[in-house]
Amino acid sequence: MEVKVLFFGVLAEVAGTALKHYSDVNLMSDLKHRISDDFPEIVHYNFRIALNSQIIEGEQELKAGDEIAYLPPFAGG
Amino acid sequence: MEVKVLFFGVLAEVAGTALKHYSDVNLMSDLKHRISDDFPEIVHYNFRIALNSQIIEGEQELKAGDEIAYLPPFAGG
Amino acid sequence: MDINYLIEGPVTSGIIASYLEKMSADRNAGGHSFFLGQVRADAKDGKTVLAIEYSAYESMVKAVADKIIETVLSEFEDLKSVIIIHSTGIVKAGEVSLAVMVSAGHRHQAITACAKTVELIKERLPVWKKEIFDDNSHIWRDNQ
Amino acid sequence: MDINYLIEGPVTSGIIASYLEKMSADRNAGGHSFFLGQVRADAKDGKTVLAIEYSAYESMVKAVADKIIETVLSEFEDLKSVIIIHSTGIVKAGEVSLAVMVSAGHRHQAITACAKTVELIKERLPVWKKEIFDDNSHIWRDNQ
Repeated sequence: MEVKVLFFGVLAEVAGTALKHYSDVNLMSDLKHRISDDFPEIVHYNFRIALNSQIIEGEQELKAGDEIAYLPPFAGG
Repeated sequence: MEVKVLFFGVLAEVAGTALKHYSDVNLMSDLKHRISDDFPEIVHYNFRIALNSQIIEGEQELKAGDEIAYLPPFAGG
Repeated sequence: MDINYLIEGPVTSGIIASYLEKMSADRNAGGHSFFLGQVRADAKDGKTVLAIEYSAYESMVKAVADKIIETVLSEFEDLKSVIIIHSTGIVKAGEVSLAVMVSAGHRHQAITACAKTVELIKERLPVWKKEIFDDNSHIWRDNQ
Repeated sequence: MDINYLIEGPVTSGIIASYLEKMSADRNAGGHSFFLGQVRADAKDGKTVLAIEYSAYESMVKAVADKIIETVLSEFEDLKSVIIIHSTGIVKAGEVSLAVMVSAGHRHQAITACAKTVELIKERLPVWKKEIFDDNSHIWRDNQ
């Protein structure tokens, strides 16, 4: 199973990509570790995480096709 | 000497005119009496008086060319 | 096209757009707050407002509006521009009769100053309105 | 022309005028309150902002903006319409990147609901901005 991870704003710059797919990941905590391993700079930034367009906190089970987004502080307007 | 009296809003309707000249009047109190005599209905309405575009209260001396305005409650917007 | 407070007939969307372009030309402006007052087709006693006929004491409007702008500019130091346009004559239901357009460096002052300007206009601008109904009757209305 | 919250490039005066005409068509509306956010040519450390590049999480923008409108409509019962338009991509200094346009029967709700909508957008809309300076450098800015 595979999930899609989106990086927005400064985090897309830090990750060097706006989109990356991850396979074989069932828990948000595991996914976060893999992302931190891939992009160690990211931990220095302030961000929230959305799962399928909803901001979430804490542990979540993931399923195939989920869309996870790394969101820096908003700056609309 | 002559002064000009303007009637606005509903008061123009009550007076039947938007403009009337008065001669030989030196005090606001005299002018107000003459206007009340000419248009007795006016006293039933709520209004303020402006002298040369400035709202005034109480007695005022008048001079030739003064513009007096009878102003119903404002209704801008 | 500069309107000195009063305009005959409605304030059209074209006039609003043209003022917005002028205000945007100030590249230090960060926000514009507009209030546009519109004639409502109010229904009363089985009849409906078709239009409002506005009349104004023109020389006093100019003095009062100058003073309102001076008051607002001195209260809010971040303002870039304050525009007031009010209709005279006939404005039909669904048309705009008052535009207040305020620019500032930042949004809070634009929004607060615009709201304050509208209140001062309602309170102080020597303008009168006659609501004209669909049976040709009319009523003089005030802001109290 | 209906814009579903996001538009590529600036919100032009023509777009504002066209929405005003739509909103005016409701003859029970008595007031429109608009907030228009504009890119400022801010100077910092000897350089000047030329433009902002906006990016957005589009599916979440839609969900959040739907929710903001629902919230505001439920809080203010006199509202006739609430429009939100935000730019994506490049918006130059002196151009508008956010339009919030609210109609109500009476002015107080139009003004208050517009201001509230702007605050909710600043707080909740998943949009990011990169200020681009005249020396080609850039800074990511947020609303904190």
